[in-house]
Amino acid sequence: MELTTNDMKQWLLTAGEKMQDNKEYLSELDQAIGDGDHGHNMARGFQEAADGVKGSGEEDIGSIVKSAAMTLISKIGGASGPLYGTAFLKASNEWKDKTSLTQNELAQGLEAAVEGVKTRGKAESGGKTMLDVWVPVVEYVQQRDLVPSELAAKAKESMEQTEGMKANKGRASYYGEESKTHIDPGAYSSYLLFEALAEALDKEEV
Amino acid sequence: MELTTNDMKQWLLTAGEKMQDNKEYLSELDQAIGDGDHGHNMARGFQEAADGVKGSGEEDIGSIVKSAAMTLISKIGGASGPLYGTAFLKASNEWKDKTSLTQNELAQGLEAAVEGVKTRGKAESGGKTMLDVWVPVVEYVQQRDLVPSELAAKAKESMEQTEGMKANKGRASYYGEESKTHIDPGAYSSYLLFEALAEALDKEEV
Amino acid sequence: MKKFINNPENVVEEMLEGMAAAHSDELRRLPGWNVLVRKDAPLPGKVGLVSGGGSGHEPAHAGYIGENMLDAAVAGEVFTSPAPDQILEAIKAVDSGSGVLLIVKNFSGDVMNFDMAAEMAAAEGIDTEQVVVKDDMAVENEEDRRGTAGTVLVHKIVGTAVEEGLDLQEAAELARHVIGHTRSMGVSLSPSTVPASGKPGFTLADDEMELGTGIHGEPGMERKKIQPADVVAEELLNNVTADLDVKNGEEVVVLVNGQGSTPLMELYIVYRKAAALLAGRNISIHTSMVGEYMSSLEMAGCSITLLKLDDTMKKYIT
Amino acid sequence: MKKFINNPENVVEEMLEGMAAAHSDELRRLPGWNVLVRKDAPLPGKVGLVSGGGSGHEPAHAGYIGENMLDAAVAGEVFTSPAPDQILEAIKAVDSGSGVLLIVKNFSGDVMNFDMAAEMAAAEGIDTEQVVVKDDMAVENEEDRRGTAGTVLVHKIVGTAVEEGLDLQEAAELARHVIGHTRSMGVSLSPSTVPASGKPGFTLADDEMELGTGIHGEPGMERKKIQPADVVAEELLNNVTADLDVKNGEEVVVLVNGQGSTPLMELYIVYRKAAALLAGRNISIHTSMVGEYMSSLEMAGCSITLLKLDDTMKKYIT
Ligand SMILES: Nc1ncnc2c1ncn2[C@@H]1O[C@H](COP(=O)(O)OP(=O)(O)O)[C@@H](O)[C@H]1O
Ligand SMILES: Nc1ncnc2c1ncn2[C@@H]1O[C@H](COP(=O)(O)OP(=O)(O)O)[C@@H](O)[C@H]1O
Ligand SMILES: [Mg+2]
Ligand SMILES: [Mg+2]
Ligand SMILES: [Mg+2]
Ligand SMILES: [Mg+2]
Repeated sequence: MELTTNDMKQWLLTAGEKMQDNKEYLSELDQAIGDGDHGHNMARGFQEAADGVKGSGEEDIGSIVKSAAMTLISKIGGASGPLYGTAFLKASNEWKDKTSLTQNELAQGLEAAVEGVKTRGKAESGGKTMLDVWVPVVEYVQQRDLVPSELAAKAKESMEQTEGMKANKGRASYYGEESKTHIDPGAYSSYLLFEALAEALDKEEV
Repeated sequence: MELTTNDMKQWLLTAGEKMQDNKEYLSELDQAIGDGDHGHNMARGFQEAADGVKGSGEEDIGSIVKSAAMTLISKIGGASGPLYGTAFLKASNEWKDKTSLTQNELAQGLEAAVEGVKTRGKAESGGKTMLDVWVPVVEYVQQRDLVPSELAAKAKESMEQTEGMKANKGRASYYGEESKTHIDPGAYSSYLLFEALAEALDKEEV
Repeated sequence: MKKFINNPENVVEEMLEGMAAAHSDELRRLPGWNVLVRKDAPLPGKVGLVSGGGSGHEPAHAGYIGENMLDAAVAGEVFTSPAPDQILEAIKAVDSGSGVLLIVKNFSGDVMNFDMAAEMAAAEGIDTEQVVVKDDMAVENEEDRRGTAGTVLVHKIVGTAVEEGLDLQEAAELARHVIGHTRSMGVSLSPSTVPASGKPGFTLADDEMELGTGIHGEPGMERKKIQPADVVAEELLNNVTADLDVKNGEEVVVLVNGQGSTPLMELYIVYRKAAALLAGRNISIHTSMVGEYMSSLEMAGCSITLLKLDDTMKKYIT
Repeated sequence: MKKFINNPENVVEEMLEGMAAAHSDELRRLPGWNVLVRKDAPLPGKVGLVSGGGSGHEPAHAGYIGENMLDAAVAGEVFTSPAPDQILEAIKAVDSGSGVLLIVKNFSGDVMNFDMAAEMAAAEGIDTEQVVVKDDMAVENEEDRRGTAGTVLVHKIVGTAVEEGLDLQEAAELARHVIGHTRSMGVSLSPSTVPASGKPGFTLADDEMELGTGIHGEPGMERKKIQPADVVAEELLNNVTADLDVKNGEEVVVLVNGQGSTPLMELYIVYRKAAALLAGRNISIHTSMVGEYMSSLEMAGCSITLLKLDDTMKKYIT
């Protein structure tokens, strides 16, 4: 596989659309075990990031992702803002000056992103957070030949598995056992993000 | 007719019972075109006045009524407190040192009471207030040979006629035309008061 | 009815005990009376200031006891005027020989009870003057206008003035001057429930608001579909500026009052529009007050009060 | 949803415009940012104090800007932590070279955003210290305890201390000392509705109360039938005194906080019982605060905060 500057833009644009389309659902998920703003936070942040992409020129992947990261940091707010922002910021460091990524380079960026999220959130996987999508997805990208549909399936499956987990981080942790009967909103938005990546890569292969 | 010290006590005791028994209804009337406290105000005030009567010794009518007036003034509150209080206070002046009242003396006291209410409330009859019971009842006592059942009927009929009047005094005045479909709460409590007087006089005749 | 109370009959007593305990540095309760008094009252040579009324409007009036404000507040039952003997005790407690000014909201019960108290005080040789606040524009007939949040401005201005030495007549005159220049208008979204009755004072549909509701839930001028904050603010403001005849270049005090359960956030949104409209008409804002100054238990709603200033009043606004 | 707003997306912007307009004597808004700053900040030689968090808790935090309190407040969306760039602007605006103390309520979003802002400030050469308020006893695990009304006591005490010359390290240490001695516990009767979602944050039956609800409606410890005020006060107070281990002869600050639509009357009834219980245990009350200090929009409910005082803190309570 190869991920070009254009694909990267497409990823962010598609992610923006998906967050917008799923705004109400994400907030509903967050209403159940949080404060009901996750969809609004994500839609607001990714919309602005997508707008930034639209207005950007012929830049390298690193700078596109870095400016998206800064937008996410300043526009999402709440817990997910610093987390998604840090993820993209860490990845952008790995992708500096590149105009195309190999699968290996993609994996390196995503790995850095996961580390960033873990440090920022003082969390590990298994705590019913976005990490429970990020960690298995990144492992998949590191270890397998990337097939977009498989990537999306991995993200979906991981997201679904957060139902049944007990939250120990973020607002959902206050719900204790009750949190188990719900999907984690951040896991769902991360699934949307990786589905958008799969679609961006899929287009390329057509 | 003759109204003895004992009858006067009986009047106040019976009035206390009636206010207590009709507390919720009076407040409901007041809820419709006022603030819903008239029953509570009246029950609180007349209960205390009745308690005072129970604890009183062999006093003259003037002092019994005066001390009831002071209790009403301090315990009813709202608009009806000063009005009922002033009424009884003015009457007590007329009944000073008396241990029994002729119909004429009763009428003089009630007349003074009505004047007191008018002055205190800056009101006349026809304004959908307690005066629309007091004025016709007092006229009856002044002009006819008092028959207890007729007295009660006069009070009842006058009370009922406040439905259909438009309020121009007190809280009910804010309701404008809407006030027309309701009985005035103060008129109802005054009807109860005169019904109690009728019963006190009736007992005597038995 | 969901309330933190013990017994509906004891709410006023227990509230007063709470207030007296919480603010023992500033005030004291007259034993046996529903009267809170400034700790150092009576102040020699100073006219005493007494206000009061039904409870349920907290912080009015006990919250306004203090320097440059009231000397005493008399608390009636919830939404029910206090009785004359209570008011008389307040008068006696704050009179230093310079007389006492009674600041009364225009409800027939309050006016009559304060009248009687004034008569009783006269019988005991205490001079009083009574001023009746009638700021609520929702009532057409001027004489019947209710007293609402504007009362707090009377407390503040006259409170400062008597501290600076005005005598009883001058204080009453100033108070009437302030009252003549103060107008309020409110809008409600939901009713309050008096503990003793346990039932909401009125009902509004889910999408309805009522213009001009009184502070005890008395009916207002009009019910209509709820409007955006800016439209509400403009309607309230237009009414009060028109009635006060505030003109280009004049100066005002603006008070946006919360009725109980309306968040401060919304009050500031309403204030924002009111301030912008005033600026657009070149009316300058001397002082702004935003918050719950005259509440109605947990009623949802707000009101705008405007005081048209002149030099007589300005020198007493601190 | 019955609210005085224009557009749910603009509530924070419009509230801030309202606040800046209403209080232009005391504060100013950083143009383009959701940050309100003390008018005379930065104060030479003084450590800057910055707090903030989601909006909807007014008067927290902008209402605490002023002498002996905060230098700046950062406002996030309703119930949503503000972003690091906003916080960074606040830090830059109040730093006089003496560094800036960040007072943060313990919610993962707030902590992370303030962390990032502190890192950004460090990159620009500004010293910061961050203290995290964890007063809400409803959460078992101490590390996860939320920040609630106790935050206001940190503002007050540390605000006074830095005005008297404490440096950044000393201020942070004092703040942590105050936090270590502060506990709160709340009880809710009805939810609030965030304008953007339009739906109540939770539901309670007509006769139910929830112990320990968070200031954004996070679930508490227990739901049960609503109890008389005295029982509620006793339960809240027993919890906080036990956890603080307040003993006979010690001194405390008591804060009875209203969550939004609970009338002041009820708060005083709750305070009354709390004060009586403390008196009965020979614990003396140094300062009492009763009112809406940390609200949750129009949530009905209240909380009791206790601060166990010692000499270190007492000298900064004015
Ligand atoms: N410490 C953490 N580490 C990783 N992810 C977290 C952490 N805290 C929260 N999250 C994620 O953030 C999501 C909630 O985001 P959001 O609702 O936007 O923020 P907030 O909780 O401040 O309202 C959760 O569903 C979870 O996936
Ligand atoms: N000015 C007045 N003159 C005569 N009666 C009045 C006047 N104002 C009020 N009332 C009477 O008082 C009654 C209301 O009393 P109440 O509910 O106890 O007081 P409030 O109106 O202060 O709540 C009315 O129904 C009316 O009969
Ligand atoms: Mg959330
Ligand atoms: Mg009434
Ligand atoms: Mg009444
Ligand atoms: Mg949030």
